[in-house]
Formats: sequence, structure tokens, C-alpha cells
Amino acid sequence: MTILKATDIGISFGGVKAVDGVSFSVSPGQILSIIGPNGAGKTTLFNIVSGIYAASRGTIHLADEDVTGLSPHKLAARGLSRTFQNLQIFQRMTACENVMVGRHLREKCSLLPALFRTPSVTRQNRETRAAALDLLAYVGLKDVADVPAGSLPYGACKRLEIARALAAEPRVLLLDEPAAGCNAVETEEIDHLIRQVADRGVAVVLVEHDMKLVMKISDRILVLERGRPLAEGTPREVRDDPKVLEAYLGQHGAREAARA
Amino acid sequence: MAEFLQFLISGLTVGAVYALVALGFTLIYNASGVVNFAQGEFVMLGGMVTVFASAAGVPLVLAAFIAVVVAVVIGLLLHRLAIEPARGASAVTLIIITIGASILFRGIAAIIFDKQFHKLPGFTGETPIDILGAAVQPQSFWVLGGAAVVVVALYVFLEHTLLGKAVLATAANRLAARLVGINTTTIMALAFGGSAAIGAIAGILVTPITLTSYDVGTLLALKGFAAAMLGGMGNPVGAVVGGLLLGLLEAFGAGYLSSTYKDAFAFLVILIVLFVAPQGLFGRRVVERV
Amino acid sequence: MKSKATFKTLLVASVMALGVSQVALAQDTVKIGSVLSVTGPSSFLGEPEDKTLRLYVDKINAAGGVNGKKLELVIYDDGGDANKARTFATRLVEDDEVIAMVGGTTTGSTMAMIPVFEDAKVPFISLAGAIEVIDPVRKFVFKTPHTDKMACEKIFEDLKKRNLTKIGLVSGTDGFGASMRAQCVKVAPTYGMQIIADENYGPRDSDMTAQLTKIKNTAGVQAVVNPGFGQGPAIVTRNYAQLGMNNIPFYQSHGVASKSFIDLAGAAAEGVRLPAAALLVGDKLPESDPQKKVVTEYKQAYESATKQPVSTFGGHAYDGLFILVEAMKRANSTESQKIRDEIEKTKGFVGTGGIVNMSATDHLGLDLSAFRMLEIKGGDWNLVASGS
Amino acid sequence: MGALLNQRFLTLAVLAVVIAVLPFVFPSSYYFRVASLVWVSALAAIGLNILMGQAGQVSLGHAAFFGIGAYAVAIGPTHLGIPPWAALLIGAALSAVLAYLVGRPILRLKGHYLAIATLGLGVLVALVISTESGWTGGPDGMPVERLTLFGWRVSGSYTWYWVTGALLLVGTWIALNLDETPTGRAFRALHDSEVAAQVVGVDVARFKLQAFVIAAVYASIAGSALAFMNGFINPDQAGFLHSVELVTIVVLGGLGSVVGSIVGAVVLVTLPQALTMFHEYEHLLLGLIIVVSMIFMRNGIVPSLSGLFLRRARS
Repeated sequence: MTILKATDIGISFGGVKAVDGVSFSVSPGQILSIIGPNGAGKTTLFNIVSGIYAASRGTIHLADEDVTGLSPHKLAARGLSRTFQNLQIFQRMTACENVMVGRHLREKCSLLPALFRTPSVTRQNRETRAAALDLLAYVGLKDVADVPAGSLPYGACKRLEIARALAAEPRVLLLDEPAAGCNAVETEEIDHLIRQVADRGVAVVLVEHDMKLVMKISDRILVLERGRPLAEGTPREVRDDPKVLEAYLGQHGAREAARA
Repeated sequence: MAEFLQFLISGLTVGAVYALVALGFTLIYNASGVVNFAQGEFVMLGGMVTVFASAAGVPLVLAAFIAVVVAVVIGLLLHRLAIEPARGASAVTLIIITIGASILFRGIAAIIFDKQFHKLPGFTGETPIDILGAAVQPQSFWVLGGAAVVVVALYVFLEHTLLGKAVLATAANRLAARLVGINTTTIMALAFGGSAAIGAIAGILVTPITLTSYDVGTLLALKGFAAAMLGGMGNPVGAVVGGLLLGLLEAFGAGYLSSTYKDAFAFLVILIVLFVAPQGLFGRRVVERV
Repeated sequence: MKSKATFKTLLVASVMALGVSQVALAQDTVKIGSVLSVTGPSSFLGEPEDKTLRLYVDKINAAGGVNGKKLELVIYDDGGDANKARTFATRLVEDDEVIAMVGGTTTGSTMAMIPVFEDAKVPFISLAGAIEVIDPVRKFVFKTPHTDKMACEKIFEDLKKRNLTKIGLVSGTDGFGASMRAQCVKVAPTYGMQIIADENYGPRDSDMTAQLTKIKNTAGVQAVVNPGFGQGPAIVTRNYAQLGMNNIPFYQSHGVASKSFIDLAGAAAEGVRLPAAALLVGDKLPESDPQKKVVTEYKQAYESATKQPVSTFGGHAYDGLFILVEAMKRANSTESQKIRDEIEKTKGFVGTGGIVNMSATDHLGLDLSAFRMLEIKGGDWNLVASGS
Repeated sequence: MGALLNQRFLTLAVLAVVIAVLPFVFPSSYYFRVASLVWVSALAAIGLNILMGQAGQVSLGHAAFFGIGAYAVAIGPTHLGIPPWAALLIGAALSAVLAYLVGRPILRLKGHYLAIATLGLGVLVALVISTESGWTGGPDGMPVERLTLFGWRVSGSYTWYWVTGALLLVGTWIALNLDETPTGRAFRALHDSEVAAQVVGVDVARFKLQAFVIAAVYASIAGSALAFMNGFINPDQAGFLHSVELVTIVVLGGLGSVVGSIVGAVVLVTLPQALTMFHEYEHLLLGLIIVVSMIFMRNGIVPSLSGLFLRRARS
């Protein structure tokens, strides 16, 4: 059963094909990792799938519905959520408010009651805040709930983004380098977190440079090189693929992969 | 035909001034990211200092030179005393600072000079020249020619000198420019000085046609800003094209449509252009990197 | 906590900012107020008004004041902003407690201030041009400058004498230009005038050749009238000459009645006609002219004190001040109501703008004879001999 | 949550007390007039702050809506026989509709391009107002009929002090309400990161539009109030310089801070009154004060000062 299916995606910027003929699919509960050297087109692919860029070719299906070219907020309403490689947190809002924004789609949001602060608005606010605090606890940020997000350390921001993405209760979660810049302990925590999320039945697509993490938690791996698919398969298959070893992993990577 | 030509030349002359103001906006914006609403006051300074210096008996050429120097000094002071101390403030804070500065400059000019309108004699007489039935003031050629010289000089400076390339590098990426050893503070000061000089030159060239007073800057800043945006903020070619286009729109709008609603016509065109091309005519299309 | 602190600052700041009230004054002075556009787009009107008022109040005080009391002049600058003018009007009435007001440079700010003086029952002598200031008549509002309607009538009278009936208008879209244009359009039929071209320019426009080209290419235009003030008419006049339209008679309005217009327009101003007060041609008036003495004295006093050429705008302030002072003398009182009644009774007052005869139905008191038709020749104003 | 709620109540309570107490220290009705002007400007600024400070969208043409509100109560009763209070509502509705229609295309633009587009909108509206003199009285403006409510004729500096003060209180209350709602959070979220707001499902175009419409309605009501209060209105109130003044109030007071907008209005309305004693130096000083305060309080008066207090309190 496939929940997200991207077929033959392509895009070019100023004549350069950043992504060219990439397809993949992912099922609920599954973790698909997309790897490749810098500039392979991983983040661009994410931006297309989440509706931020318009692909010049290819189609995207979400739960059997053609969602190609839909804007990000419409995709979000259909159950797609994501995090960003270069942090996109709401700096001037508290950690808790960041996650509360993540609950946006689960909230009733009509203007007039908001302006006059009807009891229903206050009640809903309480519920949203409670849900947000739960999620913050889940990612280990409960203590900093009322601290402005702009003053949180890098690792905490990474987890905050995950909490915000989860707040939307997505069916598909795209994670762009969640462990980048995190120390070993933090990476370990994020590893757990991702596994737990997938176990709840969320389909996870992961872009990550930390090969140890990728090899450990992925169900399937898609390897990109210069915008084109190079290989796809289970971690074992990919690791043993000579093309991948040669073109991407190199000696150092191969050693690291072998250890994982 | 004569009528068309009359509108054309009138539009180009006014447009050339808008273009120079827009160029001033662009230069400062590129170097520092600041939208300088005090740009119109440089034009005012150019005209007023020349008028008062020549009234005091200084020959016109020398008076004009003094005016440019005064404007450059004011431009450098603006950068040193108001922009540099506010480094890192938000774009809108910086805009309010330049608006405050423009009020300040106008206030000073009203005291040092006066609140009357003033004129300068045309550089080469005031007998209109007949071109295929259109009557053209000789000063129009000074304005057009002067604007062309400024544009070419700026182009040569940016493309063919090391300092110019440093300005371009700073415009493209301030952080990277700093990393390769460019002193971006000096570049910003240069941009403020340069913009002030361009504004002053525009003021000197156009005063024989349009007259000048201590408060001509406000409207010129508004029109110059509109021209810069029409062309695409940050692009010198866009600034020049935007300025000329705005001048032509006003002249042809007044001539062929309605002189009452000519400003409305110009702004309507700007709105439509922006709806079609949200980055202006020559603006860079930026792809959001996330 | 945060907002408490800031509100304390707010309270203190506002009390401090507002607390700049005047110190109580000695008994033997009376306050007269003025709100003028000393800065802003109408500063060329407001500045001579400001200087005139200050100059003559000093002179009056030096000569012992009015009814034995010194005058204290309170002047505020509205910068051409009607809303600000309104606030200063309230300040004059409520805070400074002036007994009368001579001011209101533009029609816009005058109209905004009128309700304040009407409510407070304080006489207000306006220096603004448009006819709507005194039509309909308001109990406490007077004015000294000729109306824009009179300017149109004077011009049309002159055109009629020259047998010119098809005219083009090129008007500024500022308050003065728009109002006068409307008056001209209104009175044109009375004089048999046909407006066959009607163009406008913005108050800050720097090139009007497009508008003038259209008028030039309109068949049958026999004369062009330019309702406008400020630098606009000077540029229109220059463009007029540039386009070689000098063969079509060209009329300016009393809005350019200052020497700086001739300076700015230069040679292009030759042959331009305009209706204006006798003040501009004081030295050319015959000795028998009743205004001769007043205008030459004012011109001499103003020019020696300010080193600037005289304009009719400052003259309006002179007239307003002395209409008020004479009314105060007649009333022998500082009561606003009594002064108002005496202002209304002004008869045969010889001012720079003409001979003023007010009544309950006429709070201006000038007729068309107060306007002289002038023509610019040799860089100076000249009286147009009647009949030419 | 409790703290936030308290702060909201505290702000409102302090504002109410200030409005109630000031009359005891005012020596003359001129002060009531100036205070009413502050309340009106603050009301418009609070609305603009929702657009600029919360949602992060610039408007350099906001006086257009101020003008629409003002001219609605001038034209409605004079030319169309509409009761003044109804004209106020119609003005607000017209502003909302215009903001809604124009906002859709305009708000797609970003940063300086949005600034020039809104500026263009402002210029267009101001030009129509000053040109269509048959309806608007042209550049010299037109008189406004007094507001009557249930037979009560609202006039005089004292009355308007209380009316505008009450309007400001309501406006402040609503703006503070908005802060802690999904809508308010969506505004602030799209200000910080449009793309992140989108991927959690915020319809960015819709919320920008909402902020624009809210700001337009605030300005329109403020404009109507000023027109009623003055009994007279002219096109300057819809003009570019007034737009710049409103933006300056918001930025000077502190972007995003409701209290900041009020403080900004206090400063910018009372300053020219205080500076008149310097005669020709007035503008010079006004410019200097704006420049210096923006350099030293770059986040605006209220955020900068409260930051300073907090730091003091901590150390």
C-alpha cells in the first residue's frame, strides 16, 4: 500500500537539470531515505514534493490522489508535513507557540470569534496548548516551552521543527537532515524519535548525511547523483551496490557503512 | 508627428532625472540593502547649492563642482552618522532613519537657504530648438547627455575597475565579499558618496528647466523609488529604463489621455507590471532557498 | 510588569509634551493669534504673511499699542496641513485665549479652522483666496484677499474688451488652482466665454509642455488662462514661450503676484497679463490714487525690513491686521464679540488690496475695482490702460 | 498562559486609567483635542501594526483607507442622505472590500515591491479624492455633518476625547485578543517564515489578506472619527505623507507591539506641538529626533525600553 508516490520528477534552474527523472514511493510506517552527495538534488526533490517548487515534469500522488502542483498548505491539509535543512522556525514565537502553529489545521480558525475572543476560542487555545506541550515533552523540550524559539540552541531547534511537523498529525513526514549539526547523543535521540513516528504508521522520507543513522533506521534507500537516480533498495542492497560504493560512498563511506 | 515628438522629448527629459534618482537608489541598495528615501534631498542640494554659490558670484562650473562636493560630504555623513551606527537593524527601521534624515536635510536647507523657488540660466541659452516641429529647450540635451554620461561612467566604473568590481561583489553577496577581503564599510561609504554625487548632478542639470527649492526632494524620491521598482530593484539597467519609462508614461498620459489622471496612469502601469513581473522588468527572479 | 512600566513613561511623556503652555501674561497686553503655512508647499504665501505680521505688531507696540495695551502675537506654522491648522486653532482659542485671529494661509486650512472660531465666537480674518471662505457668510469669519471668482471676472472682462471669447485653461490641481478653475468655469457663460481646452497639472510637476501642446493644437483658442500658484505658473509660462505660443494672449492669476514670478519665468513672462492688487504697481499709480500712500509705505517698510521684494500675499496680512486693529480701537474693548461687530462695520478702509467696505452680507468688502489688470513689460509690472 | 492573560488585562486597564485620569491634569480643551488626535492616530496605527508588525507586510499607502473612512462620513450624509453613523459602517465596509479585492494581487508581492504597490494604491485613491471635486470638494476639502447617535449630537473637544478614547480601548482590546488565537499565530508565523507556515497548512495568501482587511478597517474607522471630530476633511489625510506618518508611528513605537503603536502616536502627534516653540528649527529637530531614536532604539521605543528594563531587573 503506497501513500506517497512520485513519478519521473524533473526540474531545471537556468538550464541545469537539478532533478531529472526521479521516482519513488513510500508506504505508511515505512522509512525511505534519500542520500547522495551535495548537489545531488535531494532538497530540491523535497521542495517539489512539498509543493514549494513547481516541477517541470512528473506527477505526485498522495493517497491515490494526483496532487501535482498543489500549493504547500493544500498538501499539508492532505497530510504531508516536513522539516527544513536550514532551520525555518518562527524565531519571535515561543517554542510552544511554534508547535501550536503546527496544530493550525486541527484548529477552527474563523476571524470574528478570534477578534472578540469568544469562550470557544479560549477553550480551543487551551486544548491546542496542551497538545503542543505533549509534543514538546515527546521531543524533550518541555522545559523550554515558553522560551523564544530564536534563543534555543541548534539541536533543540531541529527537534522543535520535528515537533511542529508532527503537530499537524501528518500521514507523510519529510525530514531534511534532522541530525545535521547534532552530537552523538542527540543523533541517537532523533534516531529513536523517527523510528517511533514511523511505528505510529506515518510514512517517513528522510534526507540525511549521517550514514550510520541512515543505514540503521531506513527500510529503503534511494541514491541520487547529480539529479538522477543511481540506485534504490534496502540498506544492504545499496551498501553492496558497487555503483554506489564507487560513485558516492568512496572508501571512507564504505568503511563507515560496513561498520553500521 | 510634431506632437508625438514633443511628448517624447518632454517625457525623456523628465524621465532622465527620474532615472538618475533611481540609479542613486540602486547604488545604495546594492551596496547596503538600504532604501534611501533621502535620495531626493541630494538632487535638491545639487540645485540649491549651485544657485546660491553662483548668486554669490562663483562661476557656474565652479558652483556646480562645489554643489557636488557638498552633496558627497552630506552623503558620507549620512552613512557615517546614521546608517553605520544602525548596522544590522531591520530594513524598515533603516527606511525610517532615511525618512527622518530627509526631514532633517529639508529643515536645514530651509534655514541655510530659504523657502523660495530659484532658477538657474540654461547652460547654453534658452532659445528653443526646432526638431521636426517640436520645440525643445537646449537644456533638455544637457539633461539627456549628462544622464547618459553618468550612466556610461558608472558602467565603466563597475565593470572595468577593481573598486567597481568590489561594489558588484558586495551587491551580490556581502558576506562572501567580506570573506575575500573587501572592506564592505568602505564600499558602502563609496555608494553613499556616489549616489549623492549622481543626485547632485541631476539637480544641477535639471534646475534650469524645473526650478528648485528646499523641498523638491520628496516628490523626486517617490518617483525615483517607483522608477527603481518598475525596473527591478538592484539593477542599474532597470533603474535607467524604469526612470525613462515613468517619464514617458507621464508625458504621453498627459498628452493623449488625461492630464488630471496622468499620475494615476503611471502608477496603474507600475501595478500591472508588478502583477505580471513581481520583481520588476529587470529584477532578478529569486528562487527561495529552503 | 512590562506594560506597566511603559505606560508610566507614556503618561509622563504626554504630560510633559503637552505641558509647554505659555506663562501667564501681564494685564496690559492682548493676544492676537495666527496660524500660517510658513513651511510646506504654500510657504511662499505664508512666509511674507508671517514677516508682515511680526513687523507691524512690533511697529504698533513701539507706537504704544492699541488702546494703551501692547499686542502679543502668537503664530503657529501648520506646514500646509489642514488637520494641524485645526489643532493650532484650538490651541489659540483654548490655550492662548486670543481675542482674534488673522491667518489661515490656504483655503484648505482656513476651512478646517472655521468651526473652531465660529464655536468659540472669536473673529477670524482669513488670508485665503477662495470665495467659499465668505460665501455663505459666517458670523465670525472675514477675509482680505480678493476671491478667485473676482480674478476670473476681471480676466474675462479684459478678454471681452479685446473681443477674445474662446479660451483654454491650464490649471494647477492644488487647492488654489482647482478652486479658481471651478469658479472660472462657473462664471464663463456670464461673460460669453467658451472654454474649449481644459488641462491640468500637478502642483509639483516640472514640465507642462504636454498640456500646452494639446492646447496649442486645439483649433480656435484665442487666449489661455492659468489658474495656479507657486512655481507651477512660472514653469507653464516658460513652456508657453518655449512652444512659441506668445501670439496667443496669456493670463496668469493673482496667485503669482510677487516679483519672484517674473524672476523665475524670466523673458518668457513678457506680455503676460494678470489681475492683482495696486500694491505691485505702487510707484506707477497716479498721485490721486487713494491707495498710493498705503501701498508705497508698506512696500518700503517690508522691503527694508526683509530685504525681499514685496508681494500681495504679505499685503493681505497687513490689511487683515489693520482692519482688526481699527476695529479694536473703535470698539475700545478686548471683547471678541464687540470687535467682531466693529470689523463688520469696516467702511472705507484703505488697504493694500483695495478699499474695504464690509457689511453684514459681505465679509470681504472688495469689488472688482480693487483689482488692477497688469501686464509684464521689461521685467516689471505695468498697469494696463483701460480700454486696451 | 496566566501571565499572558494578565499582561493583556494589565495593558487594557492601564490604558483605561490613563484615558480616565488625563482630563484631571489637562488645563484646557486644547489638550483634549491633542489627546483625541493621539487616540485616533493610535487606532489607525494599531491596525497597521497588525499588518506590518504581526503579519510582516508593508503598506506605504495605508492613508488611502483612512481617507475612504473620512470621506464616507463626509459624502454619505451630504450627498446621499445616509445617516452619519451608517456612513461610518459603509466606509469601513468599502475599505474592507477594496482591501480584499486589491489585496489578492498586491500581497503576492514581497518587501519593497509590496511597498511600491501599496504606495501606488494610496496615490491612486488620493488622486481620485482630490480630483472628483463634485463629490469631495477637491483639494480644499469638504465639511462633514456632525455625528448624531440616537438624537445625541456628538460634538466638542471633551465629548470627542471620550468617544475616541473608547474607540481606542476597543481597538486595543481586539488587537490584543488576536494575539493568542490561531489567526494571530498564523500572522506571526508567516512573518517569521512564510514557507514554514505554509507546510504546516497556513494558507499564507488568505491570512495576509485577512491582516490587510483588518488594518484597512481600523484605518477607515479612525478616518471617520477624525472627520466627525474636525467637522471637515481634506485629501491630505489620504495622501502619501500621511501614509508615511502612520508607518513611522508604528516603527518608532515598535513593530509588533500594540502598546508601541500607542506610544508612537503619542510621540509623533505631540512632538510637533511641543516643537512649535523652536519656530524654523521645528522640522530639523523632528527629523533629528526620528533619526536618533531609531538608531538607539532600533526595535522601536517600547520593545527597546522594555528590553532595557528587563535586563536591568535581571542584573
